[in-house]
Amino acid sequence: MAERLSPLAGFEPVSAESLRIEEIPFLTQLDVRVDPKSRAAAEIGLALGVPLPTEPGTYASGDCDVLWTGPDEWLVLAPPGAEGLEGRLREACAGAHVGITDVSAQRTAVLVDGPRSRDLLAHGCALDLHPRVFGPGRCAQTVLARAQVVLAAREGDAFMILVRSSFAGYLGAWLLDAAAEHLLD
Amino acid sequence: MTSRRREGVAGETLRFRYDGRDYEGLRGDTLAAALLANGVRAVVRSGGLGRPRGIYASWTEEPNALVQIEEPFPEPMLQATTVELYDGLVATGLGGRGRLADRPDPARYDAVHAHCDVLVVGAGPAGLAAATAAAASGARVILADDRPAAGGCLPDTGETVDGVSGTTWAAGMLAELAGRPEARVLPRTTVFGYYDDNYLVAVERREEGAASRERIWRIRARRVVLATGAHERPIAFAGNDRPGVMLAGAARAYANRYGVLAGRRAVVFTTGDGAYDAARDLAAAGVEIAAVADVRRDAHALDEALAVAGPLAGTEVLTGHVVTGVGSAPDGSVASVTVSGPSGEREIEADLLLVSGGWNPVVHLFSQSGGALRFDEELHAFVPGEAAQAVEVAGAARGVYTLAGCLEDGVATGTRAAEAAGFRVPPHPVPAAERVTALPSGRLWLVPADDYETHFVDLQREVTVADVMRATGAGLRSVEHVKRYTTAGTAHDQGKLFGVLTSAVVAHATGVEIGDLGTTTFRAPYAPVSFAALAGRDRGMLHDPVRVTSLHGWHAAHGALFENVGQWKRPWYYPRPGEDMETAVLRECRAVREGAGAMDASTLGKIDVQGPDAAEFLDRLYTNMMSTLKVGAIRYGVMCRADGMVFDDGTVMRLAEDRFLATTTTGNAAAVLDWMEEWLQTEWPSLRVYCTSVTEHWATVALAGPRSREVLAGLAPGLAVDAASFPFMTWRDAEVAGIPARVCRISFSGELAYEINVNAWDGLALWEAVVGTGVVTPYGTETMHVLRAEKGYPIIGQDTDGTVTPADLGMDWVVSKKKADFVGKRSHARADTSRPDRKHLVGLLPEDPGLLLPEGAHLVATSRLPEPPVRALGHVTSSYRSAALGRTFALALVSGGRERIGERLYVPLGGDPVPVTVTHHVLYDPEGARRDG
Amino acid sequence: MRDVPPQPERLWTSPEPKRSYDVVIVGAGGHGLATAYYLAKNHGVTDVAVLERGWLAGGNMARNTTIIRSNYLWDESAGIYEHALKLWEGLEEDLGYPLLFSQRGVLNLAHSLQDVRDGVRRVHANRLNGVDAEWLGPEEVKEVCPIVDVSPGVRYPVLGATYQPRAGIAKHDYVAWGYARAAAAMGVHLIENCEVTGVEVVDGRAVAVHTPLGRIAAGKVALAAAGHTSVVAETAGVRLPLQTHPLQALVSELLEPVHPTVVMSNAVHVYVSQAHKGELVMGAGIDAYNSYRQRGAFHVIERQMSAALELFPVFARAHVLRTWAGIVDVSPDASPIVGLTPVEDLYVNCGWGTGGFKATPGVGWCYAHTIAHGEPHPLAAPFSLERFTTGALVDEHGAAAVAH
Amino acid sequence: MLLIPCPWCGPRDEAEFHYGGQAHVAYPADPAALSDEEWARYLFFRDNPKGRFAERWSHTAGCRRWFTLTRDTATGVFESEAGA
Repeated sequence: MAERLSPLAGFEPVSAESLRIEEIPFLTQLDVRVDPKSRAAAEIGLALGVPLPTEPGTYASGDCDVLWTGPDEWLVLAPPGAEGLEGRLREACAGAHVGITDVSAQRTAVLVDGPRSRDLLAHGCALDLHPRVFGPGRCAQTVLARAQVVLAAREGDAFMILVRSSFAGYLGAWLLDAAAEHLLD
Repeated sequence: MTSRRREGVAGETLRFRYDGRDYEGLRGDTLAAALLANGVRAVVRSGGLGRPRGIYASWTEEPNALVQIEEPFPEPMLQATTVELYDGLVATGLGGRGRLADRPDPARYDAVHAHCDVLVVGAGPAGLAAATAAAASGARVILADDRPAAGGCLPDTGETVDGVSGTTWAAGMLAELAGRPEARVLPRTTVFGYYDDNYLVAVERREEGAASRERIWRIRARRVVLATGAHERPIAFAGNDRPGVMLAGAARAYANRYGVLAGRRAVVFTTGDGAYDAARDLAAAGVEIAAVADVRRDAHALDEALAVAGPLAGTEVLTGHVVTGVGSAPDGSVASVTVSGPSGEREIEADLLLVSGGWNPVVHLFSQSGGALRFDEELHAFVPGEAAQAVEVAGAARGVYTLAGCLEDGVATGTRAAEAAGFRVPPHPVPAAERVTALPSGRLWLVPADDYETHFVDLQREVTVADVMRATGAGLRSVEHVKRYTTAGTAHDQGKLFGVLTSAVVAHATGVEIGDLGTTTFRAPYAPVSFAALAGRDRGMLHDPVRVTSLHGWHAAHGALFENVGQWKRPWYYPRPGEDMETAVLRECRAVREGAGAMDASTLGKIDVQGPDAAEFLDRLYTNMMSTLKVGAIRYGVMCRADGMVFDDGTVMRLAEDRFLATTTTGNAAAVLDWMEEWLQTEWPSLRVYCTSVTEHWATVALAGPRSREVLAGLAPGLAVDAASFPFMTWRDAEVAGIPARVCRISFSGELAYEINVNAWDGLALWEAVVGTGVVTPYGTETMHVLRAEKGYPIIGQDTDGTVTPADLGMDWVVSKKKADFVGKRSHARADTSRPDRKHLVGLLPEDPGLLLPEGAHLVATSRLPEPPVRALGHVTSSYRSAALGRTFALALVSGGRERIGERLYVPLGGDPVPVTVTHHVLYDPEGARRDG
Repeated sequence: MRDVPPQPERLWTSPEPKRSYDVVIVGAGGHGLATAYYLAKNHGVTDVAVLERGWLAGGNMARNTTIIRSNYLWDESAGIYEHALKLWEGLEEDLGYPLLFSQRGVLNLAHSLQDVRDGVRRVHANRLNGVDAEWLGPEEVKEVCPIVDVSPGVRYPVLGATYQPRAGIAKHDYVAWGYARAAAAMGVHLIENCEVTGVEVVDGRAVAVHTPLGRIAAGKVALAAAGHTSVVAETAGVRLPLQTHPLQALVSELLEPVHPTVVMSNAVHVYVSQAHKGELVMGAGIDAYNSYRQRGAFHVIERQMSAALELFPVFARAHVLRTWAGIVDVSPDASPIVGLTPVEDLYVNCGWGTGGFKATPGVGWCYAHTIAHGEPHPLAAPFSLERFTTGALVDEHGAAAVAH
Repeated sequence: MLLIPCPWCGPRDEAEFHYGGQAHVAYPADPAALSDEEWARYLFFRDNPKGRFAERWSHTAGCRRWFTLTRDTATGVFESEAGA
């Protein structure tokens, strides 16, 4: 089979002391829709090894990350190549009313890390990313520059940005443009 | 010219050029300070009257000294009082209009979002006290100030705080804030807008060498403290526009902050005590104070006040006096001042006239926030009233004019703000300052005179009291009308200095109270902001996202020209060397009709619709029946808005009993998903359906043409591709070029065709495999448009415009008669939507087969055009040269078009209308014989 | 005061309202004033009061970007706007007032192939309607307006433009004052600070209006209250298909002439002209939500500037001096509603959305006719309230024209 | 820039939302049974008050949920209660 190509294949990662920006390509991503109070929700949680978080704007981590993206919607991020996951989830809640959709290539992930990461994101993100407000374990669907993104705060200064694949080139260019200032120091 | 710099003032020398002459100034000067230091008094000549004009104020309230920056890059209309001097500055005085550069601005601009518990606007005594008090609680504090250095008026007045100079104290406060990890100080940052929900915007003029020249701060604050100070108020008197007429506080600022004396011998014209402090400082600095004309009549009290004033001892104070005239030197500047009062009228030689008509609190931001203003009869000024947002006002901005009072007010306000935001402020000492008791101020807006032709109320617009009186004399009663009639307050300063005075003059002229009359509305921006700063980083390719598919790199590398479709870049056509568009498109069309072609169709919207009620849901949204679709099959569908007009179209494939994949047009992908969610969530919450966008998860390659089956067979040996095994409008999962794929047998060209969908990561590999067979020609959107038009397939948004029903498109077959309802059905029964003469989609064949009709051309019934207005019968929606038909053709929406098939109509194109024949809209292969190859 | 023509020594007086008038017009904006003027001039109806809740012409008349054009797509729209433009062409003389009417042309830019189709379509439609219209290629656009960036490298290149040479701008305040002065001179009462708080309806007929200054009886009541029309109509029990939104605009400092025409762009969303004194006058997008506040949101302005610099890079260092907002009443098909209502003797003129200024003389003419005759003027007839029931909309949304 | 209280995501900038106009306008149970006038009322006529207004918003750039809020169109202030 020919080589796969990620949306930011041509993106030159940024690696400075103050700031790191790089694509994390080919994650397995599933969109999960289910009534959080249903048995199916619990079964999906068991199959994932991570219960579906019900607090808005948070994510739970285990073998995979499960991000709350709506009151009955989650985005599951698993390592590349977890092709069997979708089937396992369907099996776990067979017959129940759930929506499980493979969206692996719908978005790509960009990791932004370093002491200037919040400064960089503040150029285009209206959310308050102060660690008191948006610390590790928090996630949000929001707008960064002129692209819709899913943003997740990792440990320390790291953020994971999930962006629609067609917007990735734009967002990459925007991040580089905005980062210029933060690499000078 | 001799230097007006005070002795002992030194610093780095900067060279600049003004109005063609070279000067030197000191680092830290504003252009205005440097000009005054060089003895330049008449800095501009007014545009209309040609009157020489000087520097009136010392900061953003300056109404007069406007300059055009010429070098390093042309910038129109800045205030000399706010331009920080730099080496190599070249500027000219502006009496009228500014000039834009004729070359692109090389500078960069950007924006930042910020959040805080307490935003303090203004780093004067009140603001610094508020910010330090609030920050002591651990609250997140932003202190924004429009000056390069903190301290507000302290460097102007030279007052002391806590026993040290005001500037030293201010530096100490900044150092304290620097030690607070949650505090941020933004110097050179003008908060210019106060919007809803405590959203304030500011512009930072960044230091030389910063990554951007100006930066917009978008600040969301839980609490706001406005410590924006007060502007000294001018007085309307004859000749009040002469160079050398200056606000008393401004002259004091030039003396104390910049070490520059604005004149040698001054007359002071005042309504209150403040001007005495200015006069005292100027006298101490060496300016001779010839006399003080004080409108107040209580001579005894004034003598008391003066007694403590060392440098002014012996100065003549003319109580109950006003300035009635200004004599001018040859350059137009002040040479003498005429004062009148109980002692009679006198002309006093002077080159400087210091004016102080009291103070106007800077209430602009408070008013923008929605807060009410009230007129304070003791202060003779508009002050903040009831707030409409989480905002408090501190210090001079609410009429507290003493330093001690401002410091106390600042600490109290900052503490309240932090506590209101949920923080506890530890006991915070109030900085100490000298307590002074001021005498009540007098009130004088306008010095009465026989004529008011040189009593100015707007210096840039050259509006006088006489003009205001003409306006009121014409019947105008509202300040807004007077503003519009006279243009007062519409210039660069937006009436910052003279606005309240203008209101007072209108009140005087119409016999009402100024408090009842009010002011014109305060609107953003507080100070002018450059377009470029507001545009920020959203310029050029970052103006709007460029959306691309996973195949984009290939298209670009193979010479495709691109079409903007919404935010997408889609390959338009792929010209070979030497080909123009027409040749390339005809070649691509021929390739598809005669061999095989491939197009990147990845931009089509794709929505995964799952759930037990998915079929029912789609039945309600599409005009046709989707629930009868068999698993493995595909159906074309149309959606209408509730008004019955076509909204979108696409195919729906049934993946399982409870799962469908719906495709949408490229431009409507998001709109259709939103549409589905809206109906599901707000109207039909009981339907068990989930919708998920998978548009970018898939790369889609359309493979079309009589040879497409053979191409697919070669790439997918495991797939039975014969027509019986893989019929039209079905789909199959298969490996294509070794890649897991979902292959659909659908056609938008009328040819045998497939759409191959793979994970977008594999899109390029698939495309290269397809094109790599050597028999497949890549084609773009233009060819796709031609091919579908030959088949009479409409493009939503091109052949429709939001006023077209499915029936208008000849698509009755796609509108279910069996369903009780679908969105839009009821509207089809309205009188207008069931008219027989509605516009129908038809084909057109120009009688000249080589004539390409312009898309958008109109159709009329007659070969000769009558005089306008001429009722058109319709218009051309699509028009192409067809390789397959060997001629041009068009699609058109024509009134009663289906009944006109065979008729001759005419298209006016400038000369005689050209004849065309109306045809059925399907012009190529109407029998559908080619669909199965 | 300079840069402005001399203003008349007398504009209008402020009479005490009478107890009764033949016609009470609600709203002394451009439309209300023009209607009063044509009622008096064309129909001899002079026992007219125009009641204004604030200061005369202080609503959208004082807040618009003064663009005048008639190059609308649909015949119905072209009819009334072209009628207006013809009146504009003689209005200074008619009113005896310097209106600074400047026929400097308007360009509507196209940035996509569909924009081009829509633009060409409009040009052809305009010509059949006797409206002057041309299609220009990018180079011709540059000839008309040299500062437009027509290079292919920008995000949304200019692919061409429609051009209406007879279009232009006028000084909004003077237009209102010209009508006010002329109407007052014919006996019309202009009454400011007199908010209509209710329309009194007896037996299905409008008989009076209520104001803080008292009840004022009226033979006919004609609404011309723009963004507030719904509120007033509601008091008469009339429900209108209107939504009220803020629309922002802004102005720069005075600049030497750089921009000789009017440029509008739907796709990039800019409309800009340079007024006679030299300031750039620019409109922003409509704020999305219903609001009666004359203020909008800042991000709309930021977006507007980004769009402006895409088209006009030379504007980079111009400065925004002032921003403001009007509140506009928008109908479902982005076309006006003019005519009769279910309440007898109650007339409406509303729904002009972002396009009311340019129509001022035309709508005043037709509305006055409608009021005087009790039946719609032929040019106003397509804009009846009934069209929402029959479905015969005049859909200027979907159609090519920018609605401003 | 309004700060709109999304019942799920908390307060967010107005730019993240899509406006849906008047709330509680139900799709008619049987459109075919309506007269043209009644159908027109459903299609085109909405309240437009100056004051309290129950309106729909969708958090399109966030959780994509529709919800109803009451806002004063004369002051811009949302009432604190929020219903899904």
